[in-house]
Amino acid sequence: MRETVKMHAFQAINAALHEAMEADPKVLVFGEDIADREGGGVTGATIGLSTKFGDMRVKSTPISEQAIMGAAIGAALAGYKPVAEIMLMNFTTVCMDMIFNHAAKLRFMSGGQSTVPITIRTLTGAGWQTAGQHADHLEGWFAHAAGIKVVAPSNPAEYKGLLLSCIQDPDPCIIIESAGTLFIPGDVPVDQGPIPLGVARVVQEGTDVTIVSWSSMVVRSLQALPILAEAGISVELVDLRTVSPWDRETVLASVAKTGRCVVVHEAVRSFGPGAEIAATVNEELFGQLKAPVRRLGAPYSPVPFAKVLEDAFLVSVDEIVAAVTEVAGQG
Amino acid sequence: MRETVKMHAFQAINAALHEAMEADPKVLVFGEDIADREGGGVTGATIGLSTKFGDMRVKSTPISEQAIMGAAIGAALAGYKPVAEIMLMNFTTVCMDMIFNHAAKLRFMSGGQSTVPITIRTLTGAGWQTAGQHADHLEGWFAHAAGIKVVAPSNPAEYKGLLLSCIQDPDPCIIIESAGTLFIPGDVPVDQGPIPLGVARVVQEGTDVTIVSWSSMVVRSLQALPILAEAGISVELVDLRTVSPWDRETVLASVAKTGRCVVVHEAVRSFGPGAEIAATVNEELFGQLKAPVRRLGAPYSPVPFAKVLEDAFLVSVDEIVAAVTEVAGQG
Amino acid sequence: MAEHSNSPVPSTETLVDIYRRMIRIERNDDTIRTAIRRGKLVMPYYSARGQEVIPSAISTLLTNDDTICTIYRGIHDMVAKGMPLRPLWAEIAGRVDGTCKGKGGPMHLTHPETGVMVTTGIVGSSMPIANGLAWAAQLDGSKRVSIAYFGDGASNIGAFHESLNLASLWKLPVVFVCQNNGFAEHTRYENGTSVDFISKRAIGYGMPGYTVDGNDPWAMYAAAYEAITRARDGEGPTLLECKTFRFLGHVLGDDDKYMTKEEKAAAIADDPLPKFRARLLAEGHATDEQLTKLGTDIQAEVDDAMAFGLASEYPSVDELRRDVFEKEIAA
Amino acid sequence: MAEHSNSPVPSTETLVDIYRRMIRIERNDDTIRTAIRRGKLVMPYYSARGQEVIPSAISTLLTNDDTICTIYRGIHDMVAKGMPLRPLWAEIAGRVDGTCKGKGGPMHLTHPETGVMVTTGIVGSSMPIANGLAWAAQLDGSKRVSIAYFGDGASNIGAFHESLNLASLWKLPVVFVCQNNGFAEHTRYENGTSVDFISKRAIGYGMPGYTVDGNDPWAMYAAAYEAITRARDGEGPTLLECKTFRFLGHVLGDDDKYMTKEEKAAAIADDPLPKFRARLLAEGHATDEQLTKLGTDIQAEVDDAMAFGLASEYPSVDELRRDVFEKEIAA
Ligand SMILES: Cc1ncc(C[n+]2csc(CCOP(=O)(O)OP(=O)(O)O)c2C)c(N)n1
Ligand SMILES: Cc1ncc(C[n+]2csc(CCOP(=O)(O)OP(=O)(O)O)c2C)c(N)n1
Ligand SMILES: [Mg+2]
Ligand SMILES: [Mg+2]
Repeated sequence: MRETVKMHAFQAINAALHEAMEADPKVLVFGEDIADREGGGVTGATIGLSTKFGDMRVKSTPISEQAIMGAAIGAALAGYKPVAEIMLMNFTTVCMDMIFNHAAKLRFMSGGQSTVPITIRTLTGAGWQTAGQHADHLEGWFAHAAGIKVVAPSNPAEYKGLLLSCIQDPDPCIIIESAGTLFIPGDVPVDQGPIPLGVARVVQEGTDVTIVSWSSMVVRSLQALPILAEAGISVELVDLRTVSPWDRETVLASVAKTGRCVVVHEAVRSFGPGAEIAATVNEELFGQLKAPVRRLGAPYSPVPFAKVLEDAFLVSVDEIVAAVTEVAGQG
Repeated sequence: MRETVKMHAFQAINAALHEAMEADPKVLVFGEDIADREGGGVTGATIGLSTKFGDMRVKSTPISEQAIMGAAIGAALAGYKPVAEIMLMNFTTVCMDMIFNHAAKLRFMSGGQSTVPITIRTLTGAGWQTAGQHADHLEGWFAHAAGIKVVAPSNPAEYKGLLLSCIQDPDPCIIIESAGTLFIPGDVPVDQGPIPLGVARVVQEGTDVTIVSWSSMVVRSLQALPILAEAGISVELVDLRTVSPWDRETVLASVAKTGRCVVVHEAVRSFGPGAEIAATVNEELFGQLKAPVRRLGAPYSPVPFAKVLEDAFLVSVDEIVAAVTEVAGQG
Repeated sequence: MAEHSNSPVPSTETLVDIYRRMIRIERNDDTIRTAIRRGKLVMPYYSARGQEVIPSAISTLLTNDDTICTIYRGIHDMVAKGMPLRPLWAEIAGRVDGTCKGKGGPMHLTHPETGVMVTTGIVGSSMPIANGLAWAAQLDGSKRVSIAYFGDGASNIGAFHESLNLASLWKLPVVFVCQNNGFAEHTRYENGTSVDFISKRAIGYGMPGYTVDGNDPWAMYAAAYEAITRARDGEGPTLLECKTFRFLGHVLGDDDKYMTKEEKAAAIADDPLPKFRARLLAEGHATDEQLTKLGTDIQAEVDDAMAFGLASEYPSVDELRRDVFEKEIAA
Repeated sequence: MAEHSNSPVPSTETLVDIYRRMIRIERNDDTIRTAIRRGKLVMPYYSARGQEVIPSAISTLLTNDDTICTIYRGIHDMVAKGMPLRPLWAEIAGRVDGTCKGKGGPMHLTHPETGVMVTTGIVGSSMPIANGLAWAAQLDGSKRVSIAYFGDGASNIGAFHESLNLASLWKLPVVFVCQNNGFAEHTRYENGTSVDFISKRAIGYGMPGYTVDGNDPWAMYAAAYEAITRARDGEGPTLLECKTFRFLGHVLGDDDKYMTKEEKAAAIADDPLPKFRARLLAEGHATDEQLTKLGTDIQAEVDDAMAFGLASEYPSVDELRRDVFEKEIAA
């Protein structure tokens, strides 16, 4: 059995950054407040890096997200592997040009002459009552943008393994650190290495219903599992891990087996990433489904402040249980 | 019969802006190069406005999209109805914070105290060999953003009617002017008034297959219709007109009748807006469909420069014909 | 203030007014912190303790028609502006009687009646919107003034630049008030900002810019008087850099490791509140009794507001469907 | 240039080198325009005719290791930098032998071998990326310099501000070269820019800034010499505002209605090319014969490049699946 250490997601991220910087002198880490002089990041994810690797490779920046992303892109063009932090996912909106028009497209627009192997680390997710401008799950936008990979881990070991892969990847990656996943300690194998991008993880095998989820909603789905098991429903839980490019094979194989599928994500449901998965499952498995593919996501609304509203905004364990139960009863 | 005038889309837009400014002194028009001193906009859509309504209500701006959107939002908060031009849709990425975090959310975040009745006019679409950074169809992003309406007309009369509605609407709207729709003259009723938002248009009734489309792909779908008719396939063509909030009733009623659906849009197919429609049709009409819902959209790639690639990037009439024909043969 | 003052030297009445606003800010801040400590309020809190003079001096020169756009660290600006405390408290408690029905929370408090138009959680984003409000004032032919509050860190983001350029070009009646507290989160001024005085940046926009002691009510009043008068007289914008200090770090609970004990102690020893009080007494503007009573009265007002806020109902979950658009979203 | 020059006064050799680069730009530009007129090329073309001196003088001070980031109006910058003309022509013709295999086109030409790293179609976006390249040079401990080319209009967008601030803070070896041709599309300088000299904006970043006659090779060389030397010596960035004029409007076909006939005529009468030629002859730096031969040789090179480009194959549609990521996308 692999030796493991219990840690939180930020410790796992911190470990991955340390290992990546140690292994490859081209890895750079920067963003607002991330150096030790500033306390090693608001979340502590970067603690110790500047002290260990020096203030040339690890830099706190001004509040200038376009300049941050530009620095990442330019350094990447010159052979570096920058890991840039955009403190919160909503702040990608002030540097979306750099990400979408440049980082994601430069390889293609240059006909393969240029590569932009950057990693964007960004925090988000409802649950902390940070309200309308600090908690959106925008993975659907990035998944719709050709040329950037979208990664959304759900537990500490996965944070470490997926972040390591993002850093090594020859293309731009955005990795989402979501509130609902961050304070649940998990066992991280001492030798936890990179986890391949684009490959889903079957968290639990089952035969009645497939749940496809990622990030914070894997956590909630896991909470739904014992309740569903008790109700006699055998659930196969697939953690997508990489939202784009997503692992169609694993999802389709699972739903081909169960005949039923519920997609659960934190993002707004309407025009959300779950629609792609639902639409694909329907296209590929038409006639083989026992029930319509269900999608659970946030209502069409900004993230609200009041706790009672924030709770209602997020897909609840109860809603997952209800949707899976309903689907299980069909067909 | 209504009297009509043949005109191009930009003339229709120009007419709508003139009428709206005439009717309501609170309507403002601004953006880069849009005043007559600068030639009335790169497309001529705003010609004559500054001369007629003066340079307080019609203003050319610096190249400062955040400042443009901020000016729109602030003026709207003070009771104006600003129509701001973001020259090309890709440039929304330099002011996405203003649009997404502010314009779309201020009503909600203020508990209804504030309204932001702005209209964003923006040009995009492949076909002009403007390559990777000037032609993206990003309606899927905006449709996923709660609090902003997304409008995408397909012919001159619709441009006029829908733009008038956007301006009158009490909420923020983004209206997309897409290359493929702009140079086909159309008959615009002399008395063309506002066309309600959120209501689709059944362009042609049919019984075998429903095509759901909008903007440039309505134009291509229209070109596919005679070919399909010749092949004996009866197509119902639905022009969505408003991508968000979309007219579920009309689409579902149509597909309930035909049992077959092809969604066609210019945007990248993957995680694109068509997925929402396909997923919803599958959910709502499960068991009633004769064939899987097909989605046609651009490949997962930035917009290419070379004509041969740009042509291949866009969904072609042939592809529409092939997809509809295939679906018609199923079930 | 009913009539506009016509002297840059504050009268006794004005001085006491400034003091009253400061005490109102301070009592409110203290009571909020106590409520958080006691678990009665749950929210991220960005105290402005130490920065009271700036908005207090400015607000004595404003009426309810004048508007402010402020930031997450902005409750002092709102209180100074005259926002009523009861709905403020209900809002930060996430209750239905809040200014925003509990949906916006402390980072998005607004109250158009008293001119509190926007509170943003996005660094820099108060400025572009303040321009729009100023443009509306200009269009209305009114003498309304628009104030944009922001921090020193915010002077490094793109929106600052675009806003100052546009305001200067269009001669907008706006005052850009930079509350320079020496830190952006945990980053010291000089590690984020490349110029010794932010006011120098005004040169790049052909705009007057001044650095003021933001803790000195006389200096603040004189500077604000000049800038606001300039704006009202149609002469255009001014940049005011107001030097101050935040006693309680970035967010409540902040460990302050990124500053020296000495500088913090020195700043607190120089607390503008007792200093101002002493000078008011010394110069005979008020008696000890008067000022003490003022404090007591205000504490009573704050206590009442807290009681009101905490007794208010929680919003119904239906609120998620309201205020997204003017028309309620279907369930 | 093999050895770095050590005088701000150009030698005869350097002057002829500048002239050769200018003629190469001009012949190339003229030939492109002819090809477009004859229908041999189809593309949006932003001629830089009139702006030849700026990149020509700068490029004599650069090696292939030094990098440039430029804009849609940037073919002159690339040609000056030494980008080979054959793949340039194949690219603008959308052919597979193009630098970018025909995928980028004229607005996204890149050629890392000669240091042409990024060509962007987004106003202002050359600057943040140039910083990243400069940071990489610093990290490498090399003396490489990064040049950011952009226009006067671009000095009003947020990315400008963030980039100059970061570059100054981090003492990056970058030179910000503003090619101030007096217009942004159809907007005159003074209608978009609030300051009389863009170079004054450098004050706001504690950075040296100079306004130079961009049509005077001696002045341009001296200014570039100082800025590039400063950058190489690790002393940080410089802002150069280089005054010039574009003879052919914003985009080919532009009607120039937004400028007076007189100012255009005056600018063209002051064409830097014949003027420079005359002075080279007058001062005895070259003979008429020499310069004429130089022109003929270069025309032959350009003609060869055109023939090569137009004879090159069109890319295969499979190219849409290549260079999106390193790994080809599945069909
Ligand atoms: C665009 C953006 N980037 C980053 C943040 C995270 N953030 C919140 S406050 C803050 C520091 C702001 O400092 P300053 O402008 O000096 O204001 P202060 O908090 O000192 O009042 C940062 C970086 C943000 N809210 N928005
Ligand atoms: C962010 C953004 N906004 C608008 C445009 C449209 N646009 C293209 S060129 C241009 C004018 C740029 O003027 P300037 O910076 O002076 O450069 P010049 O074209 O004169 O060389 C504009 C507005 C754009 N490409 N990007
Ligand atoms: Mg600060
Ligand atoms: Mg220009």
